[in-house]
Amino acid sequence: MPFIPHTQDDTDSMLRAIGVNDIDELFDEIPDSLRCTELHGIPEALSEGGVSRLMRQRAKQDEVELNFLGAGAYEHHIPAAVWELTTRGEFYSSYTPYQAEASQGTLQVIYEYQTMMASLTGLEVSNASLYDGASALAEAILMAVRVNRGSHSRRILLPRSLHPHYRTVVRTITSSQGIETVDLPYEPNSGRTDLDALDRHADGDITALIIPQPNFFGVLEDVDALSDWALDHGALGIAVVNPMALGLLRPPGNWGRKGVPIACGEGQPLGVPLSSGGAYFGFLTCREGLVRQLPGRLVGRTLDADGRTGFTLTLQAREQHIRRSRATSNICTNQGLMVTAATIFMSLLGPEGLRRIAALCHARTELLVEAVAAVDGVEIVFPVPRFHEVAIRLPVPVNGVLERMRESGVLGGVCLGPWYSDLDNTLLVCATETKTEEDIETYAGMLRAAIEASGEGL
Amino acid sequence: MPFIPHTQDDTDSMLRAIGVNDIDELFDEIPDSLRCTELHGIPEALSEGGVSRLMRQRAKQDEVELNFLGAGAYEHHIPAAVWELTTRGEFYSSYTPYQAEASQGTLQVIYEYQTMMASLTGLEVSNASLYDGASALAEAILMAVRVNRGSHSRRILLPRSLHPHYRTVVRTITSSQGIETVDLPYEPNSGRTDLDALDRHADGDITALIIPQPNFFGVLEDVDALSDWALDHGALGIAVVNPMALGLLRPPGNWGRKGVPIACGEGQPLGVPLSSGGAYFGFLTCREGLVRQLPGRLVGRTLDADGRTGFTLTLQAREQHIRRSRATSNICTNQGLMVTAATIFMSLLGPEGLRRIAALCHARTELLVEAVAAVDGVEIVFPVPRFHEVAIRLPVPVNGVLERMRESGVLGGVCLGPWYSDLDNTLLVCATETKTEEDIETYAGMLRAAIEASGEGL
Amino acid sequence: MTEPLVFELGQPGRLSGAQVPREDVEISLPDAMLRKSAPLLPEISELDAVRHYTRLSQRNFSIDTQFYPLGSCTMKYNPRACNSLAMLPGFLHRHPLADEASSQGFLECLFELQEMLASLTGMTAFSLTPMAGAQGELAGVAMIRAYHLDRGDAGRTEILVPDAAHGTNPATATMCGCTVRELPTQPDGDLEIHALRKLVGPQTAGIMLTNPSTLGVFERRIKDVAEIVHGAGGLLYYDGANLNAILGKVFPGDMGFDVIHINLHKTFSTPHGGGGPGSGVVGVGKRLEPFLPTPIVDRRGDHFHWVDGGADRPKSIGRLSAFMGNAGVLLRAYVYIRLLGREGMERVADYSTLNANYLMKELEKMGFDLAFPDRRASHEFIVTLKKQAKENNVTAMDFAKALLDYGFHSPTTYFPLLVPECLLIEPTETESKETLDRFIGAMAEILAEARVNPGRVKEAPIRMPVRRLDDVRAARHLDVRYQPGDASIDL
Amino acid sequence: MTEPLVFELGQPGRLSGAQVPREDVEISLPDAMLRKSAPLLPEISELDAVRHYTRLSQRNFSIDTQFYPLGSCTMKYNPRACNSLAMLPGFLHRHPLADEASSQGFLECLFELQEMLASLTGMTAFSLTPMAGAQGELAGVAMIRAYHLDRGDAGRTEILVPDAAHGTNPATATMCGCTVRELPTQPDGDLEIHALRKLVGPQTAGIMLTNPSTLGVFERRIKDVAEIVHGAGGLLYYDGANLNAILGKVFPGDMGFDVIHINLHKTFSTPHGGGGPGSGVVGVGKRLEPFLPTPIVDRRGDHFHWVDGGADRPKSIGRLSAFMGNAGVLLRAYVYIRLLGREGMERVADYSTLNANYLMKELEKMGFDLAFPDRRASHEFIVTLKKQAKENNVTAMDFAKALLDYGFHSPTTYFPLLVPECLLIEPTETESKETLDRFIGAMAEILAEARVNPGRVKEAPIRMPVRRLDDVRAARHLDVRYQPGDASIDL
Ligand SMILES: Cc1ncc(COP(=O)(O)O)c(C=O)c1O
Ligand SMILES: Cc1ncc(COP(=O)(O)O)c(C=O)c1O
Repeated sequence: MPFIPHTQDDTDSMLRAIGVNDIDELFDEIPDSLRCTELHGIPEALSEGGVSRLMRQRAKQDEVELNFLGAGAYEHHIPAAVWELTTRGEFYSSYTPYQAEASQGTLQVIYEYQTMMASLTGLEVSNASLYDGASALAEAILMAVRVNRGSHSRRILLPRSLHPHYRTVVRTITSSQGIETVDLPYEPNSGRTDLDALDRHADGDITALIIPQPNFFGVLEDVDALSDWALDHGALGIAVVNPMALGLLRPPGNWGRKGVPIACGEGQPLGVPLSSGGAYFGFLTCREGLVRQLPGRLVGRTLDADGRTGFTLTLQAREQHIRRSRATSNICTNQGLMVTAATIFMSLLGPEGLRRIAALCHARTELLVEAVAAVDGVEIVFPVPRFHEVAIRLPVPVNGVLERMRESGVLGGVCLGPWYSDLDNTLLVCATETKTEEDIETYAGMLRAAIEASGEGL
Repeated sequence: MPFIPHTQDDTDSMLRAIGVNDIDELFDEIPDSLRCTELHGIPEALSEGGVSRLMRQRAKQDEVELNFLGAGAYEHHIPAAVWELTTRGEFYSSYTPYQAEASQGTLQVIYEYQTMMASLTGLEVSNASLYDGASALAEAILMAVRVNRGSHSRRILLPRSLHPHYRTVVRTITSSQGIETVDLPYEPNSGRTDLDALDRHADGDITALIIPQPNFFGVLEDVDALSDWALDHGALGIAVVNPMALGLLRPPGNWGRKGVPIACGEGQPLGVPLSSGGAYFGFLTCREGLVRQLPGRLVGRTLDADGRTGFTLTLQAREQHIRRSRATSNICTNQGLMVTAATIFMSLLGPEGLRRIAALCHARTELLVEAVAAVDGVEIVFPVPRFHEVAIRLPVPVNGVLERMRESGVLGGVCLGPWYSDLDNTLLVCATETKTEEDIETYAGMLRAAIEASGEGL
Repeated sequence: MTEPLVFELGQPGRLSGAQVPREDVEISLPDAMLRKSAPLLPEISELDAVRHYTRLSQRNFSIDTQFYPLGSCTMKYNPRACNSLAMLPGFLHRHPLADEASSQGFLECLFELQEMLASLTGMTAFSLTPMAGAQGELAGVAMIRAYHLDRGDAGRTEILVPDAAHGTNPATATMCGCTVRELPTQPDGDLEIHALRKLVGPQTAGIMLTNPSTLGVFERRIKDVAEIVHGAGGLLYYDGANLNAILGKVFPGDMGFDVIHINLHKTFSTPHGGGGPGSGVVGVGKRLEPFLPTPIVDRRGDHFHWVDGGADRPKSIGRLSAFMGNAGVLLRAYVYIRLLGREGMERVADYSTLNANYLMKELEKMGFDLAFPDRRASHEFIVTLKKQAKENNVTAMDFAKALLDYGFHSPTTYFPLLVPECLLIEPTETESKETLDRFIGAMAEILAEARVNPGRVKEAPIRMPVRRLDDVRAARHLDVRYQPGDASIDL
Repeated sequence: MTEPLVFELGQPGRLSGAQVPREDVEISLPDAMLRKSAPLLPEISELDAVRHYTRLSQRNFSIDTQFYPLGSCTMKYNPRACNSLAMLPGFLHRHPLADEASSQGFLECLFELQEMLASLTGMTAFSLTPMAGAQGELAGVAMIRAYHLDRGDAGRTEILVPDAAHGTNPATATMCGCTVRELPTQPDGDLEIHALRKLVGPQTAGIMLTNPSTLGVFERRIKDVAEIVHGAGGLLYYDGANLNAILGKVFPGDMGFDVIHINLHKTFSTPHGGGGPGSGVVGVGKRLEPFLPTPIVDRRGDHFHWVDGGADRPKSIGRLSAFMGNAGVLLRAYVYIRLLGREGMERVADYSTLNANYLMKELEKMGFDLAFPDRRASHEFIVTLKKQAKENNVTAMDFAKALLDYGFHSPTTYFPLLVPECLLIEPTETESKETLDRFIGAMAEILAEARVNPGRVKEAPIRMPVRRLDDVRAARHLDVRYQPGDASIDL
């Protein structure tokens, strides 16, 4: 029996010890009328070899040659050591470190992770992870509502330049608590949040202002102006940042005159494979003074009975298993394994490695911008400083172009039209350090050919 | 600097401690005339990401859909746990367990391996591995020469039904010690070693008789007759066995009236991937009385200073690092990691698992035999009991057929012609448990089509 | 030996990984945008990183090394094949926004998983997007609220929760803007039905239940509960954390539940990873189908495609994650189900229940007090050490720590809250009788020690990398990140 | 805690792996051919197998967990990328007899590896087939013999070997049917040239040397040695075990060597795997090219192809393995070279030599006696504890065991044989100064302890899973396999 070790002898002697005749008797408290008869819909078991073959065939179907997609999930090279270590059984198959003495490995990893994330974002405290970037933002907003005692509106300014999926997730998670999200438009020429539009809220009671950096279009926002605006108007600034970009860019803790008090984002770029969208991890960091409103787990360093250093979960009174209906969040299981991977990833790269990769991502995208700008009819929608993504407008419908590129094994970009009616025929394209100069030439060449072919097709 | 941790400060302070000005000074005992100038021929370093991309491209070129090759290396499903455990750093990156106290893991694994291999072959002692099956046979022959004090001829009977590569390896390794190998022909109708031809050596002084089971053609030899012949004529019988087949077949220790005293073979089927031919591992087992002539390492169970059980390398006086020019072999580094994999593989399958897989291999090949026998013009060369390989003769030249099959991603078999002039137009084909009934139909269908196409081409 | 922090291992300026690109490009960005001081990341060699994290891993208990009878957590064996197959390159490198044409292999797995989960629970449709049990709960309660609102019934804002419930249940209700009403439990472990009758009303949005409950017993009057709640206009939410106990035996749908989440990281054996990731897929009956969170996979002929919000699902509560949840976890669960197959699914409940009842009986024979001695165990059960705490001052926590020294992870302690000094013990079906017997032996030894030498038990653990940790100090002198130059607290 | 044998964990009839095919087919083979009793293999669950082997792994020292300054063994960091890239499916599932058209990716790697190794050693051609250093030696000596025989010079049957040589050298000579003549070493670590002059003659097949030698010093008169041996008609064999020390600094070809093996598992950092596999690739100068073992990879235009024996290579000494040697090891070495590149190759000798000389000097300052105090260390050096053995009865073995308790693997002990109570210490280039300093600290502490409390040192190790093992008992009461029913030796 796969994974079940009982021999007939074992079962018999256990039944005898219990004092029943068969296993079924153990279910005798369940009303007969509830007992189901058969599992239609579950196929017969396959051996491991059989399942392996099936899964290899399925996975193979989905392989592509080159992927220029970004939009919230980024392809980076992940050092082999990261996942060889992360999937060690002792990390992979352990539970949440509630029994601290038997979980010092995981606990120390998280403590190290907290240190790295706090420093990367320029803040003081990091929790032990949330589900993903989008839900981390939702939690950050709930936290801001609890923290910002001066504001009573529960009104949150949400830039349209933020990832559209993040915007819907925020609404799904926060709306039933009476939180109102207000859209902030972006400047059509720069893709940056429109500061004039922002100023129209100057007299309103705003609980928090969300500040993405880079924003969904890859564009770098004027984070100083935005965070100072929040500071000046009694709103909490909440940064939504790409941690890879922070290898290069000024961290939220240093934005504007005083920095923003809360930062969050998607941790995937730090050593987590694209893996079809998950498991990733959300990170959330804040100023020390806000720690008691932080959602999620937190690891602290302390001493053991012999006075030796050790690590343990701390401030658990914020959490659901203690505080129940008054907890800071309902989160329990988080994304521990991804945190382990990210910690190892950052340890392997160090500050200089992270900076270089971030710089390379940026440089590659600039190269891409140059190459596609030279393609007839292609327009760079936002010609302003960016990190590693760019929105490009094509002279022909995007779907045909993408399909042609895909036939050559290249994923050419994400269509912005479905999210932004003003960005029709526009692709969001990303080139990370994994793309070589030849890849970028290949891309531009294919784009040119596909546009020409589409033009002819018209 | 990849993998080198020295900062400039480190280097400087180390040079100072040594009392030299630069690293180059450390090489000042080397005559100047010998110092080379530049490394032509080594390309510039690639980052890990760059090498990964290169290797993925290369590896991809060599992927095939279905592989019906055997001939000494066999495709089996390997449970995922085997290599996830084997490549754990503590196994993967440890040295030979000379420091026993710091190597109890590896040592216990080897002790368990020795137990399994001894039992699988029906003998008493197993060493800790040799390089591969072919070189293990060479070592077994050298051992037999040392052991068989009654024989002075150093003459070894080597059946032509043994893997041709094993035959050449034996010659490369043993010939300079004055060992003479004599070919034994096989019966043209059965592929089995010709017992009449064997009897012609009845009066000669034969040191050892090699007995393959199954033999190179997949055919099952009359191992009882062969081992009894050896027994009756003062020769040592040396079994060359496929350990997977031993899940099903009678072990060498039980062949004939008294069994053979030495068995060896290729361990690859026990959990080692095809991996282009290596690393595999050779195994060698024998009767207890012969242990002092055994080549290679051996682990023994003993007690520590507190009386607790522990494991250590033992009888090291047989080995090169102690006995030097009088050692039983020059082997030092062996195939430890593969032994670890094999031990885990056998632990996961157990006796019943191994039997079932062996039986399934056999059954699949029988199915294949049926299917190809139904193809016009195809002949089963040796219609006798076999394990999981079969020689089939085609009505057309094999190369064209193989090429056509390969174009559909199928490796159709190994040509026997280059080794056996009497087996022209003959393929050796193997179907293990990894081949489904549909795969076998696919094979037969492709074979039929390829033969027809070749026929037309003529 | 303690393991230093990774930050204590490095040297400024050390840069020795092959993964750092050699290329160091010029950056054209305005200087003001750039980071001025380097983040505090380690500067160590790849070798030192490998050593550090390998050694840290060895400072953990895990399923792969220890028996882990953690009640409510279903710490069963995580088959390694699930890991390696979910990490095949085609899945691992697939971008979440890759077009459907390049995603058919992945989508087919998800579609089949949705179908299989529906058939295992008696629900009609599933959404795979919630990223853990608690997010599944959030989705579920949000759907219940959306359903009532859709009917124009805005007054239903109360969620009933048994006092034995897991903390995520009440916490979720709050997050969904609901008020929590707690339901008392009878001494026999079943709910107090008359209390339930009193609590329901037009304000009742729904009830959240696990069955078998976190008390390790099957709620026998579940049909009555369903009738009462439905009768009052509320809906029933099934917390699937304990599904392992009844997999293939009882369909939550048949018990009357309208919505359910399943912790794939429990019943379907995806790894806990030291705290996550999980997956809290949600299933619903017909009534709630329009409200399911998106995206969902559907098929048209041979083609699998995404169903997202918008026109297709106007009533959906929306997205819960940037993409589609923890895809890798879903693939692992898919592989697990295919490996076990129909027969294997049925055996899960059989043998997890057999193991729990055996362990319960044997511990009782050894002199332990059961919280519900007259009940069958589900796949878990509760031992209460009230007597030991009173007589010898040896608490559940002391037992938990003492077990660590025997090489066993401790059972869940102090949960559920209503049983004093409790150990919630869940052996799972993948443990052998020998392991259970060794655990029983250890428990008996600790019990004996607690009588004759309670001080020794209170000293435990002594064989772990650290002794008992000072939690009060951790909270008072909050130290949640390393700051170079800080006097190490060791001094 | 000891870990039971895997055989002690099972139960007869237990069968719980998903890898065992469910299909149990009927077998048509004659009954007499079939096995009658099952082999002694474990009958355990997959979980118990995972636990057992995970726990066993934790009972090992390894590079990934400890500093491993094992002289002559070059225990440097094994980059994990080498492992994962060598195990890519296209390589891993490639059958060794796959046709060339389906093997171009693999063959290209091997071809380039042959070329790169030639360019790193100053030889003209390489064969990658030997499966470890010792098999490379066998190939080399066999080529030397074949060369002499090919010239009709059958009388050359003596191989000269320094007294400091590794055991595989003389053992190999014997396996090749040669007689070994031992060469003495001078007190300064160089060979006794006048002894060499006396030993060479028309019976000399060749000489086997490592340079730097296993004494940790560079043989300064290597040119003279070459001249003498060549002058006498013999050939020079280079044992490449110490190539790490001179990689990119000196070409063995320039020193006059005619044939060389390289231990890829040393200089090119493929893992030792608890004893293997390795790879002992052989390179030759023009003279020996026709004799190289097969197969070899060659290219014709863009197409890579095998060169096997037969007509192509009539003088080849033949095959050494069933297929083509340890392909997976070769791929790992290939990746390693590409990761390091030209600059990286040159740094190997630089920093391994720097580390060795630093360690040597610092240990000397701590009061340790060096075997060759007036010489530079190569990438390794020798400490002799003759004084400590005499004065305190604390031997090299005692130091080795004491180091284990400090978390360091011990250096090589009692090799080379001619230095009494020796520790042969090789730090490799991948260790940081901090690690070396901690090692120096541990050595100093042990030295102090050896003076004041030698008994304590002789008790070591006390922190390992076992204390010192009784090797004599192991040999006398030979127990090399588990036999069920045997009284366990624990009793
Ligand atoms: C009964 C019960 N409900 C809900 C949960 C929450 O699930 P998750 O941790 O996946 O969010 C748990 C987890 O321990 C649980 O045991
Ligand atoms: C100097 C020397 N020569 C030869 C060898 C033998 O190499 P292998 O173990 O690869 O057979 C070794 C291995 O330790 C060695 O150190």
